[in-house]
Amino acid sequence: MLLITIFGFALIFIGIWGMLTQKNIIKMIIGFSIVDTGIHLVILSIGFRKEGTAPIIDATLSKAEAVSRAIDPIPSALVLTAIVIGLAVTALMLVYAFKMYEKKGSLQIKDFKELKW
Amino acid sequence: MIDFQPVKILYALFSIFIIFNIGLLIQGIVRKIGARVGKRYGIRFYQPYIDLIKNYSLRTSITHGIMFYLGPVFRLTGGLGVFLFIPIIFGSVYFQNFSFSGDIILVLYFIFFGALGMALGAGEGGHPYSAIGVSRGLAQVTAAEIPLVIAIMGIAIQYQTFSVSEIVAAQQGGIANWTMITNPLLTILGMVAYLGSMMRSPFDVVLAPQEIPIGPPTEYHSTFLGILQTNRSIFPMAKTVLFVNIFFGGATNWFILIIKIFLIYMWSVFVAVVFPRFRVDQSIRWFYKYALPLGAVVIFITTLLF
Amino acid sequence: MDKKDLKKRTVTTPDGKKIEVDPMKDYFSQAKPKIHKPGKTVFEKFLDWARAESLWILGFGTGCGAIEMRPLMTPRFDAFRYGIQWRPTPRQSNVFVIAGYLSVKTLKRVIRSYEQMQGPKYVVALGSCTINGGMYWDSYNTINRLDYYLPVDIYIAGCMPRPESLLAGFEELKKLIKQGKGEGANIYAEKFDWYKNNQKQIIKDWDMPDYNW
Amino acid sequence: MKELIKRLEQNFQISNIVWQRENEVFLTVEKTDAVPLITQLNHYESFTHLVIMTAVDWLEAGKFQLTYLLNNNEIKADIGIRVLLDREKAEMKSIHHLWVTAATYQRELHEMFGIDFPGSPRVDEPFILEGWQEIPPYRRDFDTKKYSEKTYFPRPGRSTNDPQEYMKKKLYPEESE
Amino acid sequence: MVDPIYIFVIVLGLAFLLSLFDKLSRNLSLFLFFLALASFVYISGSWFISLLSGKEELIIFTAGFKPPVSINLKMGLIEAFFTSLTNFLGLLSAIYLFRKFRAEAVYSLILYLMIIMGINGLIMTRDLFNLFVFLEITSIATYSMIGISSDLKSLTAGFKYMIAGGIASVFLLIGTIYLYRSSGTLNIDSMISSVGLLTTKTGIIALFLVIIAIMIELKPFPANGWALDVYQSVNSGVVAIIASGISAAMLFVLFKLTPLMNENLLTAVAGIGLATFFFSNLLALKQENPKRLLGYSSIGQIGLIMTVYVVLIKAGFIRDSQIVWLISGGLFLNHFLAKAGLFWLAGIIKKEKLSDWASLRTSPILLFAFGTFIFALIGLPPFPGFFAKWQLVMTLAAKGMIFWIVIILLGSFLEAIYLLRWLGKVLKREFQEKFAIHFSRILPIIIFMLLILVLGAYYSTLIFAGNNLNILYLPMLFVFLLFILDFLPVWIKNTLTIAATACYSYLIFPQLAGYKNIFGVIFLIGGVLLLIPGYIKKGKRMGFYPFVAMMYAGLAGLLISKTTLQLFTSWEIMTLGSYILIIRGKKSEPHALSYMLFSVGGAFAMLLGFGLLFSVNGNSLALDSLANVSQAVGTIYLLLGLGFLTKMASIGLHIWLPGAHGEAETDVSPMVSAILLKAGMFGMIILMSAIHSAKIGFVSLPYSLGWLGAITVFLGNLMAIYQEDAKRLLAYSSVGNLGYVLFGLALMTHLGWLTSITYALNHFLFKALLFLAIGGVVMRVKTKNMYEMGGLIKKMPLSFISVLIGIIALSGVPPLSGFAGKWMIYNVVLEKGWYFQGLVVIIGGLIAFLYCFRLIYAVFLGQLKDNHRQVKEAPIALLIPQYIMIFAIMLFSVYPGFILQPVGDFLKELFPQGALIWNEGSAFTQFGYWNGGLIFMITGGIFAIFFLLLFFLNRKAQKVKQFNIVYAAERPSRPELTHVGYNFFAHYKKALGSLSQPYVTKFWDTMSDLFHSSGDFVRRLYTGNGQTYILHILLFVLAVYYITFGG
Repeated sequence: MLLITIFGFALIFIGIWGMLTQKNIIKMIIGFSIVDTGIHLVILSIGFRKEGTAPIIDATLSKAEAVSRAIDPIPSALVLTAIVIGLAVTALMLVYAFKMYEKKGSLQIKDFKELKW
Repeated sequence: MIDFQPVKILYALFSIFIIFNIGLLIQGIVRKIGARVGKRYGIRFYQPYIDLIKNYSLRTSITHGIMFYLGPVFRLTGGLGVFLFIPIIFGSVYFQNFSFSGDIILVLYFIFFGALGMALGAGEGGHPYSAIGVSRGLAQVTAAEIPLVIAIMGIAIQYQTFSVSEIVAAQQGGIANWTMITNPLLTILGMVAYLGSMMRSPFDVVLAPQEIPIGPPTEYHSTFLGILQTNRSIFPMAKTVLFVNIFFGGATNWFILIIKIFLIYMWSVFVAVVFPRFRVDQSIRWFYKYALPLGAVVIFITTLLF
Repeated sequence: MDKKDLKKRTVTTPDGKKIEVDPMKDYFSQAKPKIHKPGKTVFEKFLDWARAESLWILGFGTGCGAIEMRPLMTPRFDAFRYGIQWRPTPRQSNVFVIAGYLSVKTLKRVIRSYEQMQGPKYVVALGSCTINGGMYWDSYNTINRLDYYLPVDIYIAGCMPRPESLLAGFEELKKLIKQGKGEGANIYAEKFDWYKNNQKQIIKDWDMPDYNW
Repeated sequence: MKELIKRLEQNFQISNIVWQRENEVFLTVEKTDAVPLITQLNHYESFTHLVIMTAVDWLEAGKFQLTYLLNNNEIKADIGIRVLLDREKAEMKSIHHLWVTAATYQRELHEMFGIDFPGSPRVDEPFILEGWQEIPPYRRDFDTKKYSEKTYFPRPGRSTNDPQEYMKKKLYPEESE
Repeated sequence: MVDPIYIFVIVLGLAFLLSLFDKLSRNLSLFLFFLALASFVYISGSWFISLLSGKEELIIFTAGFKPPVSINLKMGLIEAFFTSLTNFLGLLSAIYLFRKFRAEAVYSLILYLMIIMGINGLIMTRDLFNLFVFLEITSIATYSMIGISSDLKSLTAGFKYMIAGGIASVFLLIGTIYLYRSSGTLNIDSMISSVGLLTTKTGIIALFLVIIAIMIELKPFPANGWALDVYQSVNSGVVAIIASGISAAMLFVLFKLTPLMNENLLTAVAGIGLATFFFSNLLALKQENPKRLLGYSSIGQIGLIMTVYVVLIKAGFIRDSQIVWLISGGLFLNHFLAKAGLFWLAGIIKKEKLSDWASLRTSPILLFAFGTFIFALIGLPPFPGFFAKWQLVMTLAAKGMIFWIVIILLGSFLEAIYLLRWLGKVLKREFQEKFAIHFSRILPIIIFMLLILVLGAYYSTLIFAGNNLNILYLPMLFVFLLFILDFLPVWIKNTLTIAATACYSYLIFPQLAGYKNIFGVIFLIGGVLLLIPGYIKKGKRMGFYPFVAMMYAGLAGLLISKTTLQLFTSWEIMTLGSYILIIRGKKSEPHALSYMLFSVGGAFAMLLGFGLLFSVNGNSLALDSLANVSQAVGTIYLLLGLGFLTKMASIGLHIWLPGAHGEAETDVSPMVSAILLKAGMFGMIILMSAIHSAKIGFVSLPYSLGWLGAITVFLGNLMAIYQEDAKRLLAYSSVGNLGYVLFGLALMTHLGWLTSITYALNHFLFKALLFLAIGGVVMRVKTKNMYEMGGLIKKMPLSFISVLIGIIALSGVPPLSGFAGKWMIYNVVLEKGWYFQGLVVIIGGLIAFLYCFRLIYAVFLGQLKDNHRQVKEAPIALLIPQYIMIFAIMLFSVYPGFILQPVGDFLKELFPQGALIWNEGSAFTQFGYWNGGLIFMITGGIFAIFFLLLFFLNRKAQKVKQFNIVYAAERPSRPELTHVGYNFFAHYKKALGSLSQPYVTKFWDTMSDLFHSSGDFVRRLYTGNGQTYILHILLFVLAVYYITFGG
């Protein structure tokens, strides 16, 4: 599924672009989420098979057919894990943003430069 | 060469006696000559003897401490030592002194023995002028030794030996064999070094009687001064004998030796009356700037020739 | 030369101890001069001859008479031929030529220099000023009689004496020495208290040890 | 030069102007005016050289006359400034800040006349009289002969002659009778 | 044997249970927490031990399937080792954080367990996606752990960390999925076996992305600004885990993936590592914050380990062969232990400036630990880093990879600069407040310190395998003993050390032959002599004796070493000991630093030289092989020469010496000057006896060394005359004297060597004598400036005699022993024909008179100062060795043949031509002759006669005091105004003008400035803005991609 792959990559680039250009921490986190989503799409597109069927071996899908007909189940499984992890990371980032705002009263990334050199 | 017998001490004492008298007389005569050149009558030629006796005969003296004693002793030991390590008369059994105990390098370094000791004694005096004098003196001596060292190096290259006796032996057989003729540049260098070591103008800022009342020995008097004066009559003679030996063919008897000593000594006198005094940094720089390059040239030429 | 340098002072040693330094005692010898009796032998005569023939003058121009000493070195007078020469330091000189008037301030320096010379030593006083004050006889600051303060061997009168008279004076001095009469140093030691008394009487701010070795 | 004096007169009270020569003049000023005047001469009129600083004891008038002699090398002129001080507790402002050498003059004046210059360097230290205990010797009420006779062991037998009389007697004995 | 899967089980179980139990009691939850951690250690440790003893490795399958379908974990030997290490670290760090855990919410316990579990997982997993999961578990737990803190700085740092980690995981995920697409599996082992499938473009890029993601986690330069912030701000216990634990795990991940990488990728990884190593250390130069400094150092070390490992593989070594294990394992362990320890220390000190760490001195044990970690990081023996570095250089050199060695050594040198500067500050700076010490915080540090020492010992046995080295270990054992006995008073320790040194010399003297005997005398007997002054010290003198013993151990080791390894180890041990001795001086900090930097630099040059030697000589470590080098002769000799000359302080490399020797303590100065310098000479002798006709280009090495020696004599002596500080004067004089020695050696003739070796002995005698005597004076008058002294002859006559004898011997005036050297120099110059060099040497020798006089005059003669009027003579413990040395000098003066003959006999083996001919006490060369005894008698005779005469004539002389001098009719006012001492030879300076300028110092200053300012310039890269860091990472990835695959 080339289209989805391309779409996924486009999202990744948009996300990274957002992370690089947006000065607001919240917006950067949003950028990160977009990247995450893009990746998930890419992963899914890898395992996808046009007109394939769910990889559940039962009466409709025999073991022998599975290789040729079923979509690859592993990427789907991976995506599940990745989504969970992405969720955790995004949540954590937001917590950080919250705490940083509490401390400094600002959400501008360039205001947090105490540590350098 | 190592044949030390007690009788040699007697010979040595005899030659010390002779050189001591030569030294005093030459001092007197040179001053007399200097006076006559200036249309003065001048001192009596035996005046140095009287001065010496007078200084030994003074009744009182003071001492600043043990090194104050040792200073003149070091000085005279240095002077006598230099003399004693040089063979005096070529071919004579009697006047070889103790030259069998070391070669020309021993002589070269023994020159410092007195200088260092004198400096210590003067330092013990606690007089600032002594210290200034010593500072100048040592600085100038080390600079003036440069041409001397180079000259001795050149001599050694030329004759392939450090032994004074052998150097003299190589120069026997007529004036044409003297270093003066065979290696004139080297001799010039040597004579420059001679000027530097004689404490005469232009290199006499060490003493500077009007500025730092005669420098290092400013506190010395009476017997101490007597010993220093004794050294003044032996030490320059010893150095002159060394120059006679290495540049001017040595001497086969006392008469020739005295003539040569006198002539060489007069060289420093001539220069002294012509040139005014250098400041000490000027004289150091003079030795580094002129004598050192000259020395390099001499060494170069000597290695080419011999 | 500040006077306060002579006062006692407290200094801290490297170990942090406080010690007192008394410059007068600690830095200057307090010894008195001793009498050195001349021998009575022929040898002493010989030594006296040598001393007479080798007069080393301290080059200290105390007064205007110093100007008359200079010509002695020139070819015209040439004092060197008599065994006379000048030395730059008192330690090495035997003859102190007091060349004319002495103010109190100079006298102090003269005494110090005289005492630093080694015996036998001789004093030659030039000019009327040293004899009776000369033209400064009523000055508030010039001494009148040198022999109250130092043992004078020879006076040479005149105001000023010419170099010729100086030479004559030195010849007289030589005679005295050869006769064994040049014992000024011993006289000074013998009558030390008297001399000191006189000196201290006019040098009001006496700031040196009794004898400057 | 005349204009200079006029200029000075505008600012200072100058009492007695004595013209020694065309280019040498002595002015007498008040004690308070002296130092400002000298300062002006030094700073603005190029009198850069302090030739001498000396004093005269007018015993009868009860005054010391202090004279500063200044020289201007550009116009080759000298100005003497005279100041009269009371003899009792004589005191004057120091000018060592203008010329370092003035300190030495002032030290000498302090020693010889007893004029005080507060603030002048080393002014209290003895200059040529070490250990002097009498009144300053240049004061005219100091009897130097008496002091000398008392102090310096005069040699007896000394006779004094007036040089004029003495030489007359010696060279022309017949006329002197 | 417990299945390692239980580690995960325990954590997952406890994660829920802990918060429940915490409701019951905090102590209970803490107990469970530590129990869990201990059980991890037990599980991994027991696996490690059993695997070591040959048990088969374990593959753990999950979910009942076999790979590649399921995830599998592996517990092999290496995995067991790594998990044991990290679990142990986890346990210790938890102990370290005990107080924090007790105070904070229970979540931090859980998060901590999660981190440890993640690390375990990272190490054990064999599945790529699982790797990602474990990475994220570790990371998220770490982020949260950081986020618990309410400190703004750590929050900021944590956020930057998250962003960077997030981007890394993006790459990892994309890479993983495409790898899966290319190879059809997520199992690493399957991928390795089907590595051919990865040659497609997609496969390569996917692999690249995975690798680059892991690289980013390893903080490569310049994409590592976020990591530095984390290191700087986050709690030390946690940072220890991040820097040592997580880094270890990531390194292991990289290690797992290496079989997948092709040549290009390997090169890229090695290059990145190398750049990281070099630049981190360069950038750290100007760093003032200790934790950030440690951060730079950590990043650098990780880079180094990465490079080394990959380079070794590139060089064709099997991945887990013993040599790779030895080298990268050694470096890794070194870093792992030391860095964790240092971060823990940072948490105890809690100071933001390096110089504030001086308060560490209040706790000797922590100070010792600090020193241990610093020296371990620099790579000095006896720490694992040293042996690993040695083996690395040898191995790489054998493979001809010189470029890598050079950069690695350069980077290590930069690292040494800032670490040593830090150590210097800790040892010397003032400090205000103490810090609180808690047992729980110290325990982990001490354990790691002990561990690193034990590992050092273990590594030494590995590297030294095959050599019988009991005699080398003996002194180190004694050093260790002294460390333990350091609480005893000085006199006991001093006596012990003297006894031990004496016994040891008795042990090894039979093994020495030829010139080594002379050095034995200098190093050991001299050592015993110079220990005697130690009795002047009161109290305990902590930290002195172990290092003295270490220095002597090193020196003794030099004497008996037969291989380059032994030589180098001894050399470094000596350097380490002497560094601590030197830095003990009051104002020694900068001088000790420059001493050590020159030493380290020199040692690295030597190391490279030995490496080359090893490679060209058929992998032989024997020292004798130095004599028959087949290729790269010039380079090898030059490098070794550079190393030895540094210790010998030849001109150009001398600037450390004056300060180091001048500022050292009274009894240390003679040790380092009279003894330690000879170590350099010893090295030069070894080198020069190997060189007979080596040529570099068209300039022969000995010829240039000859000129170097000559100029050293001249300039060293010239600079000595301008010194105001008595000890510095002596120090510069040592520079000049060692120039003589070098000149003599460079002559490569019998007489030249004879001159050199006897001069060395002589120099030992008179320089020790002078330093002791002057040291005694300095001790009494408490100043080193000569113009502040004066007239001390009246107060310290015995010291005066010492100095008098010393300077006469030094200046070479007959009749004392120094003249022998001068006489031989003339003869040998004439013999060799090196007239011009000879002249420079001789003129330099003349200048020596100036400072000799100044030394004795300004100190002992002239005017005694007010405050020195009650000074006492130097203590007897200082005088005894002085008079022993005077006796030796006299003996040598009267019987010069006593030393000259045996040394000459030995030298005949090397140089049969041109030996001295002896005849009844006279020595003859082809040019001249000389009889020391006779000269002594004659001079002594004349001297005695005149002295008695003068004494008799002046028996009645009046003794006067110091102001009774002729002062132009005035009197002196104060002694300090009457003593001419300051700028004594001003006219000489004026006369020589530009020759007296300190060009060398300027040169090195400029070099140092260059490095520091470039480091300072480059580090502006780290702006502190999180967004910039993202940009760094992206650019880094792009750049690496283009460099690796050529666009």
